[in-house]
Amino acid sequence: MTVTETRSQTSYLSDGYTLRSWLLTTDHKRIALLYFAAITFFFFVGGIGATLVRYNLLSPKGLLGSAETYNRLFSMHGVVMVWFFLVPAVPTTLGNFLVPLMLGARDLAFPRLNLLSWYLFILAGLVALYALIVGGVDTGWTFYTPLTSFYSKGHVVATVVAVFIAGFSSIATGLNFIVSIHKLRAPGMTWHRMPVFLWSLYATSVIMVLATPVLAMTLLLVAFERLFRIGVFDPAIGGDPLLFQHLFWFYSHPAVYIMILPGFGVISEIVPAFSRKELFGYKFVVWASVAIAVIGFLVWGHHMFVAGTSLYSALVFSILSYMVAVPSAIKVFNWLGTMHKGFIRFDAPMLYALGFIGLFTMGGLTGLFVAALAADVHLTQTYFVVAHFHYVMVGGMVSAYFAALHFWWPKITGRLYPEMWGRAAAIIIFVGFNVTFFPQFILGYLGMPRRYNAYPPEFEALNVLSSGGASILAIGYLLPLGYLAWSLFYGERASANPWGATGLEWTTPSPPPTENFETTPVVTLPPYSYPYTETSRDE
Amino acid sequence: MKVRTTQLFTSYLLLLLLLAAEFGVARLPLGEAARGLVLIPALMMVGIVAMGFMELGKAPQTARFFALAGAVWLAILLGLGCLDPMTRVLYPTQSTAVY
Amino acid sequence: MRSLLPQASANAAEVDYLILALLLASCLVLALVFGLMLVYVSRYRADARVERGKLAQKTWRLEIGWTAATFVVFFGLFLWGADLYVRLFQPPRDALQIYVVGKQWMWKVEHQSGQREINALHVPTGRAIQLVLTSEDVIHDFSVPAFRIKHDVLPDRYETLWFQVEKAGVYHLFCTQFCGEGHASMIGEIVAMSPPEYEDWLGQSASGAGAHESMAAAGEVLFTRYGCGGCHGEGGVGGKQSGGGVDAPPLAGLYGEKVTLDTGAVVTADESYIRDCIISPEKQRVAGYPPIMPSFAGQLEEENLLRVIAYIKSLKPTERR
Amino acid sequence: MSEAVGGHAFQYSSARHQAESAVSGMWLFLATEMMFFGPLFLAWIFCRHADPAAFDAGARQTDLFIGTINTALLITSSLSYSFGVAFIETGRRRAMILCLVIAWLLGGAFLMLKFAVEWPHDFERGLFPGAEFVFTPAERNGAQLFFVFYFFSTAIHGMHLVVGLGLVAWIMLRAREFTPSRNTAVFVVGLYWSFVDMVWIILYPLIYLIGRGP
Repeated sequence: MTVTETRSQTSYLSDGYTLRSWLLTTDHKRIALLYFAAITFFFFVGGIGATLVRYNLLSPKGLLGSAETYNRLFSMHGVVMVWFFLVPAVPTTLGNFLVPLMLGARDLAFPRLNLLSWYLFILAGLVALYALIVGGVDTGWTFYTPLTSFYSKGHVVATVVAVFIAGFSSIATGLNFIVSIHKLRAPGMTWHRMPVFLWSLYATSVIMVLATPVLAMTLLLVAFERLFRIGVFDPAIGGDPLLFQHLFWFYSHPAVYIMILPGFGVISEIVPAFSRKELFGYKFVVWASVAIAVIGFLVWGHHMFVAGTSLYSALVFSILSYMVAVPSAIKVFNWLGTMHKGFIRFDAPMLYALGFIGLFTMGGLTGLFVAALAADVHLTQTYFVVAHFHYVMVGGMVSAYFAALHFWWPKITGRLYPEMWGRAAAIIIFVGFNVTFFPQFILGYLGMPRRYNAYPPEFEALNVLSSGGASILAIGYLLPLGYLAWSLFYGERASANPWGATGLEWTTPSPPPTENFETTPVVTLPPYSYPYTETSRDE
Repeated sequence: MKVRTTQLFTSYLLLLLLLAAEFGVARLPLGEAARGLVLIPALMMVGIVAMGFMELGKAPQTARFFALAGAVWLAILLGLGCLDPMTRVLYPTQSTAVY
Repeated sequence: MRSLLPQASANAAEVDYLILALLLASCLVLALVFGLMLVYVSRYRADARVERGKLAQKTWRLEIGWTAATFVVFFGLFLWGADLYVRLFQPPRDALQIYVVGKQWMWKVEHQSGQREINALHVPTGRAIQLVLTSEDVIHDFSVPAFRIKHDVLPDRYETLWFQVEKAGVYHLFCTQFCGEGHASMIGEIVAMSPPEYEDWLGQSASGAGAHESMAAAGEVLFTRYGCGGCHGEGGVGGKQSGGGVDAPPLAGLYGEKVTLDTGAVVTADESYIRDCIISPEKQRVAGYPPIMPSFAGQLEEENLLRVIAYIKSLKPTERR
Repeated sequence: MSEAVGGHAFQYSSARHQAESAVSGMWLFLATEMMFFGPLFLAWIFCRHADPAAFDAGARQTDLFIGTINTALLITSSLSYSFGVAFIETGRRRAMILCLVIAWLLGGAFLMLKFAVEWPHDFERGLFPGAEFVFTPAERNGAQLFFVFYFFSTAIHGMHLVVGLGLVAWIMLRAREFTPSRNTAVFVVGLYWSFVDMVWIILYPLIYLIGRGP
């Protein structure tokens, strides 16, 4: 094995300080940081949208006054959060940083493709911002036809083009991960010795690669229909608007798993690390991820139980939706099993992880309500659904993102963040989140529809409560921005392995050198071989 | 090189034959249900291109795995996607109500 | 003061039971997850000197166990939800039909006897009601939380939705499919009244200002105006039967009958079928008749289409073959 | 930049390792391309199902002659490219270039026939959905759906072909770099080139054959 020793000692952060050395880098770690910058920006853009939405709903009449403004706000919130934060968040930042490190590789399989995917993402972001600045879009993030293709007054084509480009960025990332995981595993790193984080990114990438193209073509068809005033979704000529919904959800339901699967991976790393114990049921956790990725493709029709699809299709999609919930349940039980008889510590990453398990379980369980056909008829398209997917997406995925960020922060930056602030933020986010979204379950059950800028007065109290919670949540999300930025300059220097965790990424210095490892590591142990299990293992 | 030449020309010949067959089948006076038969030669042609020209059989195992995944997922999209329009019926009331 | 969410329809209670069951199951699981989490977190703190004992070696039994348990529970829930849903799909035979057209951003309702309402729907209690829904523009959704029902309303297509109100009262009607700027104002109310009161209401609206003719009568006017009788015969008796020179199928008694198409397929002549025949006659042609019917696409607006259909439905067969 | 160490990029252990990864990567990309065309096929099924008779009436108006010639052109082009790959593997660079030129020209001929002959002819005959659309009111709707499908899918396929022409041209420009042991790029571009051919092999019956009748 040829090894170049020349640059292996310098940290990737000090390997060149020019703008060029960043913008033309093919180092996966630097690209990850480029993504961090972009994604943090979009998180706060989407967050501003959310804040204004909650502000409007403080009063039954709508404090913003104009329905059109409100519609454009929640559409922007949805588009930005889904395609510019939730989908790329973990894979492009932590994934890009960690996949080669965890594999024991020097870089991803296609480093230039990786850089290209960042540029595509930025281009998509600029187009989206352009669409936003010239007036935004008023269709919701779901772009349902014929509203989007014929009736919308917003900037549909620009928005659709932005999502289209972002899609190709995500395809490039997914393709890179899959090929890297197949081809660049270090000697001894068999499939069943791979950390769960890699497995879950593999499953995520499968979805990115196979579902995103469908969305891309569907959006092209919508753009065509909008530009030429005729298309395959046009009911006036016998086209079927439900075809659009089928195609849209063929992507957008699996996309939910794009968002949550990396979260599962993160939690499966953190829980063993802070329980000082092997992950319970490793193979079950791994294959549950793969099962979710595959079965996740078979359930999209459950978004259309009241849309006018056939009875048979509703029945088939309902039972398949229950099937996909089984592997998620398996995971939750396995995390609990990992904590059993562990040596549990409560550092900030673990607190976020515990928050994730609780919130995700609630999100998952409420998913059962909307998978049950007759209950879905009542609950769908109300705030119940809004609460359900925010529990999974925000409560689950964003908590996991923060957990991961804290866990690998010392590795990425070489600095420690202030622990007390980290714990405080984790608790504030958990509380704020529940106060914001729990009332929405009740609102939904009572019948409050989604996407209303004004609502009947009897829903006021719960809406005010929800908006109050949102302000706590906003503080919770701003805190890490502050103390993490602070730690970049004043944080204590981190050692190579501050948590005493297993995994190849902890065997290299913090921050890692440009070429990751001085010599290619050789893997001899299964993952999560914490001392506890080694001593008590009697095999 | 010789083996490859034979292989390529065989594939090419087969492709042209299938194209002719496809053309012929389309001209047969078939009922509505049988119209889809035309796709059988087309799918065979795709297979021949994959094996003959793109050397999928000799490709790395990973590559074959990816190609298979693409085909399976396309089948999921088309299969489950058809389920709804093919089985969609409205349930009318059986008789007009009396007012 | 109306309660927040009354159980006003026959199936509301059933849906609530299902939701309650789901809620109970969820609470149990939540209690288990949070309970275990709290217990482990306090018992197995890193500094806790608790006897931990040996670790379980064979974990697959546990894994299989909880996987199987989840499967069984989920399958039960699926069956329960599906059974109720299937019943929601099939209206009783004697349902009273009312026609609803959604447009940006209002609901237009027309009763059989011709009364029209906007953003309101008066219905009798104790009687199955079937709504025939269509839209003039985008996709809307007819949702009545108090009845635990909703269904999307699509353009150029008929969807149906049925319910039976048990309690008289006034209930919210929402559009729950985002339909553009005025989405939140596309709301209305369902007024459920006892049958005698409903009769009164029908009478009052009929005698009030702008007295309405019944939908069928209005349809008859359109039938004549668009020259339908020229081929299908006055009263829709059929081209040949009326002595006309044109061979067009009879329409009287058509509704609800099985029709054999020229493709050999047999379909039931429901509202959707009749609508298709008027808009795109080529699509489902009756066997044995020449393809001469012109398309009326773009000539009849949705409400008028519904009136013509109501008229065709009202025609009684003159002779039984 | 990922500098080359001993003929392969630094994250790979050997040139063969890198080549395998590149071929696998291309196949994975082709899998995404399959899914990219998926919605078109599903749209075809939905649209045809909505009104088969009128959809067929649309299909009958297509130019079967040009369509068939074009299919043959693409198959031949794919064959020629594959010969190019076989030649470089045995070190015959000149022969490879010749094959690639033929493949490129055949692809170009397809584009010419499709977009400079067939499309204008279609437009003249009023086949583009719009005010001038030629069909009778009864067939109008379904035929419009057909021609939306026709123009859209041939345009998307055409764009893929244009990209393909660009890639083949790029390979020809770099022809001097390739040797019997170093030709992954030639092979990988060939995969894409043949894939574009495959898509057409499926589109051809969907557009020209099914519903045409005797």
